[in-house]
Amino acid sequence: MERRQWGAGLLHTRSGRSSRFDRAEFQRKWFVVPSFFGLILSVSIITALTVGLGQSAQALPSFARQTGQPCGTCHTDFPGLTPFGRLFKLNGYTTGGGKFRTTLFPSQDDATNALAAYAKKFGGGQDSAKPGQSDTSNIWVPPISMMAIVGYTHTQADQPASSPYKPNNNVVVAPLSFFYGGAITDQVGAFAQVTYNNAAFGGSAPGAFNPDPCANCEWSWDNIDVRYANTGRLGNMDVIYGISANNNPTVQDPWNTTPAWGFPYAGSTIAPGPAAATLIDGTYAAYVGGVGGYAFINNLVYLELTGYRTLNFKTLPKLGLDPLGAAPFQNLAPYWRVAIEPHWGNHWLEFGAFGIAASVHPFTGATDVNGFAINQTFPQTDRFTDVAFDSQYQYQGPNYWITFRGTYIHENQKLNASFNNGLSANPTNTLNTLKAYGSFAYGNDNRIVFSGQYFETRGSSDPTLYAALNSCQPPDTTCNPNSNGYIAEIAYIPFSSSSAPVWPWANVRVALQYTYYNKFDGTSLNAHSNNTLFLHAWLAM
Amino acid sequence: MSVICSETFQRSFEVKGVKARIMKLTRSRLAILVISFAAVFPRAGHAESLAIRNCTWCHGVSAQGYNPAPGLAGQRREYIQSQLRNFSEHTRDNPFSQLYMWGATANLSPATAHDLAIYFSTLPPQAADDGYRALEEKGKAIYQLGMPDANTAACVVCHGPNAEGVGEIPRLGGLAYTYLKRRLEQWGQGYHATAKPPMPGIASKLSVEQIEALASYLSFVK
Amino acid sequence: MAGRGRQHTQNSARRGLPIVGLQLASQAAILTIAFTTAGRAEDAVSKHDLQAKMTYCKTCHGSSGQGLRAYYSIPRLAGQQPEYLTNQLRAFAERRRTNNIMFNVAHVLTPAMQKALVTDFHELNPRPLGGAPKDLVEAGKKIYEEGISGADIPPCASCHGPDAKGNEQFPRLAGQLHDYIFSKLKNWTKERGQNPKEPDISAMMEPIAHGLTEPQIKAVAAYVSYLE
Amino acid sequence: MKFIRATSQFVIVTVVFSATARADAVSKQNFAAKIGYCQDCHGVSGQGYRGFYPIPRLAGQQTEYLENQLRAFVEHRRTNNVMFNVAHNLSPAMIRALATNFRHFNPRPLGGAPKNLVTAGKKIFEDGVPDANIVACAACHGPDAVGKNEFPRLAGQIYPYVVKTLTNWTSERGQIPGKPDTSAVMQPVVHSLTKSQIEAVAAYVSYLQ
Repeated sequence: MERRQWGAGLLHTRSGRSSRFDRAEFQRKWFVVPSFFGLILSVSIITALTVGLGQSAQALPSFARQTGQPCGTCHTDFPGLTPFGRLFKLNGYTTGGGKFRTTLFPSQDDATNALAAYAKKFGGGQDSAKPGQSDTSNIWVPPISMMAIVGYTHTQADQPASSPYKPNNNVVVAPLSFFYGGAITDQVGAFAQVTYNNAAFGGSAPGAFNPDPCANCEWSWDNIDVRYANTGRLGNMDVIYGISANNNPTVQDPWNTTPAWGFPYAGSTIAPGPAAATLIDGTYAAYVGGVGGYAFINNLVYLELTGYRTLNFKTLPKLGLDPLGAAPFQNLAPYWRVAIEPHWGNHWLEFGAFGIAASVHPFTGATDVNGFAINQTFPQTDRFTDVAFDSQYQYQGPNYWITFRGTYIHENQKLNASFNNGLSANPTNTLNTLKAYGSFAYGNDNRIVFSGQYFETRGSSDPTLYAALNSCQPPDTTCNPNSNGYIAEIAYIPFSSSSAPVWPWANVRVALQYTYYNKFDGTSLNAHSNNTLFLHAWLAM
Repeated sequence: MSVICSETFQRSFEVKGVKARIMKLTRSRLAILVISFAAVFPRAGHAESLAIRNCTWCHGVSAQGYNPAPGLAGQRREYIQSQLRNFSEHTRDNPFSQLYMWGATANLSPATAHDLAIYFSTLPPQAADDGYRALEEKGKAIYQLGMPDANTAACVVCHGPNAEGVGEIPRLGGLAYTYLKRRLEQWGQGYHATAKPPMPGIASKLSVEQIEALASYLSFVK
Repeated sequence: MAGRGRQHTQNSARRGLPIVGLQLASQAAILTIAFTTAGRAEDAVSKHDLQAKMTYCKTCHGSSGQGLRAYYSIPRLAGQQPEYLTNQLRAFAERRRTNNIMFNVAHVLTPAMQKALVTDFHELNPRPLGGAPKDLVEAGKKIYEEGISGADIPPCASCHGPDAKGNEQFPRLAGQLHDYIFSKLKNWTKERGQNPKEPDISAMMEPIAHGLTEPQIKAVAAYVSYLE
Repeated sequence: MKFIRATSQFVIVTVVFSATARADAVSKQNFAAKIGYCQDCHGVSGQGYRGFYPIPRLAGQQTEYLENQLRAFVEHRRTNNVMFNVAHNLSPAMIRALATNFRHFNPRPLGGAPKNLVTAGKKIFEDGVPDANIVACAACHGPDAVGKNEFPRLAGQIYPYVVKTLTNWTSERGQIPGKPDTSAVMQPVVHSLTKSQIEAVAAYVSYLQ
């Protein structure tokens, strides 16, 4: 479930904050199978490997093992969430009921005895069933899962060749992730992801960061969300509340209208993408750490407040990230989230708002004696204030889900530092992104998902800031970050139900995704050349 | 809780001219946040066993139901037990039963099922109140007196005057309109056919309007 | 099917009786009160006990002792000779006449209670249930009054009286249920005189019952069943 | 399952149908539907059902008794608004046909009554309780409680139903003082029966095949 954009190390391909580093230069293939046949081969190897594992798995396999529920319970357009999926997340990934116990430190025994005592007291116990085998004795399985996306990327026009990739039609296995997903104790659970990526940062180019401490460390930590969650009563209203520690603003959000878990869920790591993105749109994914509290009151009102801080320069490489990837915050950046989700019959309608405000010290770009960038930032700060409005409508039919989502993010940039140090032409900029998405997921057992999205980024033009963009190459001088286009995807999930042979040990999501650019990085001039066809198999064990 | 968006958040502090205190406040806010949450929401008052939370995950924190999951609070103990058995034996084969409950009960030990049944049966039920008021009267007539000319038996005879059920016969009072409607329709479609008579027979005689009226009436029964 | 038909009409007839029965019962009650207050100061049988016991007997013998066609056809007691009733109760208690239900009833009755009961029932005189085939009445009357010379069956009237009201130990037959009479005469020896060591008066009827043919029994039964 | 029930119903219907010579305007088709209607509550073979209210066994019941009860419901002499609603639009022919229909069933009794009461129940049933002026039930209901004509069959009747009926006899039956009916016979009996005696007798009859 990784957002491919920051899987590519320094510069997340979907959009770059500072575009000073050329993406292709940092590509390094992990293993590339030259032809289409290769894709089939690798898919079959991996599937054979997993089937051999015996029982079957799915959703985040460790969740399936923990809950015993098929994919369809929590996911509509996988990994998009159903209301129950959201409740599972809000309950801190701790609820279970499946064949396997994944909790590290279960307080299971005394809880079960408490239930039994309660039952004896109230039930009168005339027909108390024989004390059979209690649930704690089922096999303990470490809540470890892994996932790999084997993707074939074809762009309409050839991209500039960058070893080890061919200009076009590459087959890449990226990212490859390992997860810890499940309950740690009865009240605390985690969703932690570590990703191996073939687009490692570092290299010989001048101005690049000296990778010396971990020359080819291509492992990096990815979405992490560790939660304490509990339920309680506020007056006569039920409340699910908890505290979440995470490293990516909106990764902890239950709805898929927020950037961290927004569509497209999987994209090609080597395909081109619009450079500009708002701060909350994944720019600081994995570069920050935050702790916050949330509450979901009466299954209706969701409130959350989290404070984020950027990690310091030294720890970032240890976590496999290029410290120059995102500029440090001045102090705590508050993130807030408010949402209301009326639910009637089989309909769920959510609408809400979220936002973040951060003061950022941009890097000066100075290099040391042998040309490697050093940790130096401007004294002034750029003030980014994001405010976003989102809405989602979900309808559950007998064996299908219909989902519509809309997200509008408005970013207000006060670029005091960048403007005064010649990094941007205007003192203030705005950047808005709009996403409108719809999907139809059919079939409880094996599921077919048709989804489509319109995306648009529009912002004020800034010749200095957006100098590298297509719209700033003469004769075009508009230098604006505007791009828009469509993404369509058809996905098929064969082993979605518990009757499947491989459930709950492994699953695969085969998808064909086509991205069509109407306008790319400010111009529609050969924007079509970036249209990408991405056929991928998403394997999860 | 007013919608705090970052600009107003920013301006309100500057307006009060307490810029210096922002730093201290923001750093301490985290602390306030943590304490306030833990204090405000008292625990549910009894050992919240994980087995219970496996159910309240979907059936609602106080098991009042969260469609498509029906309310469990106040349901008859023997009914919960027999349905859990039906789920694990796959005899209750309605679509959502298959999707959600077969997996949920695959590893449920009889002892836990028995204790859970008692626990939920002791919770006070709240009416879902989500039916159509206009149909309530018609539904009540069908429930209390049945429809002799349509040969439809009166539900009150088995389910009781306040639809509280008895023994293995379920409580219907207060359940959600959509759930009741779906279940009644599915009886007619032949799901859960191996259930003991008379339900399959009775429900299959009900027309759509009668089902909607019944479901509406029952959703308001306290 | 025909049988059921007759049953049906009688059934509706019977429904009318309870009203009559209720009034009669209350009259009987008053009578007994009058009776006891009129100085028959034997050992005291409290009015309440008597009343309860009377209701108890009437549950099966009909609300005014007119008899009841339940699983068994239960005989009419109204107007029965007190001495006969007492003999029968004693026969039940001593198992000379075998009927499990009546044994249970009889063996707890104190002599005083027995006396009060039989007196009460003697006073009752509801209309007979009837229901016997009318065409047999004529033949029945002939047998009742003249007996059957060929089979040396004496006329019934000789002992039971011309109007079949019976006297002292000879039972009243008037108004008795015809099916009851029929089943008793048919199996006379199966129920009565069961204690060979103590022959009782029932032995007298034994040759007669034995001698009568079924049609003759039906005829006599039909005849007496309509007598008021 | 549904198909078998339908065919068996049809078979019974034809048997019954030919038997009730006088069953005039009762079309075979809506008779079968009406039988299904009774079976929905009284059980597929009329064995009775323990709903919220215990629903009596009709299998093997005396036809005349059933007819009387249906008429009693219609005339409100016996008050039960569900049964009134069921019976009030039944034609006399249909009532007769229905009453006859259940005569032929003889499923195993549901049982489930406390076994330890059976012996005491048998004694009361057969001998009555003379000193408490309780009549022997066998007198009217017959030694094996199959009943006769307007005297109902008790054999196999479900335990909670017998207990409920005997306990509040006067609150449901003989509700029109002006028009007493056969239920009046039982009034003195139920009046003197104690709770434990009722349960004993009910337990005893509920196991009779």
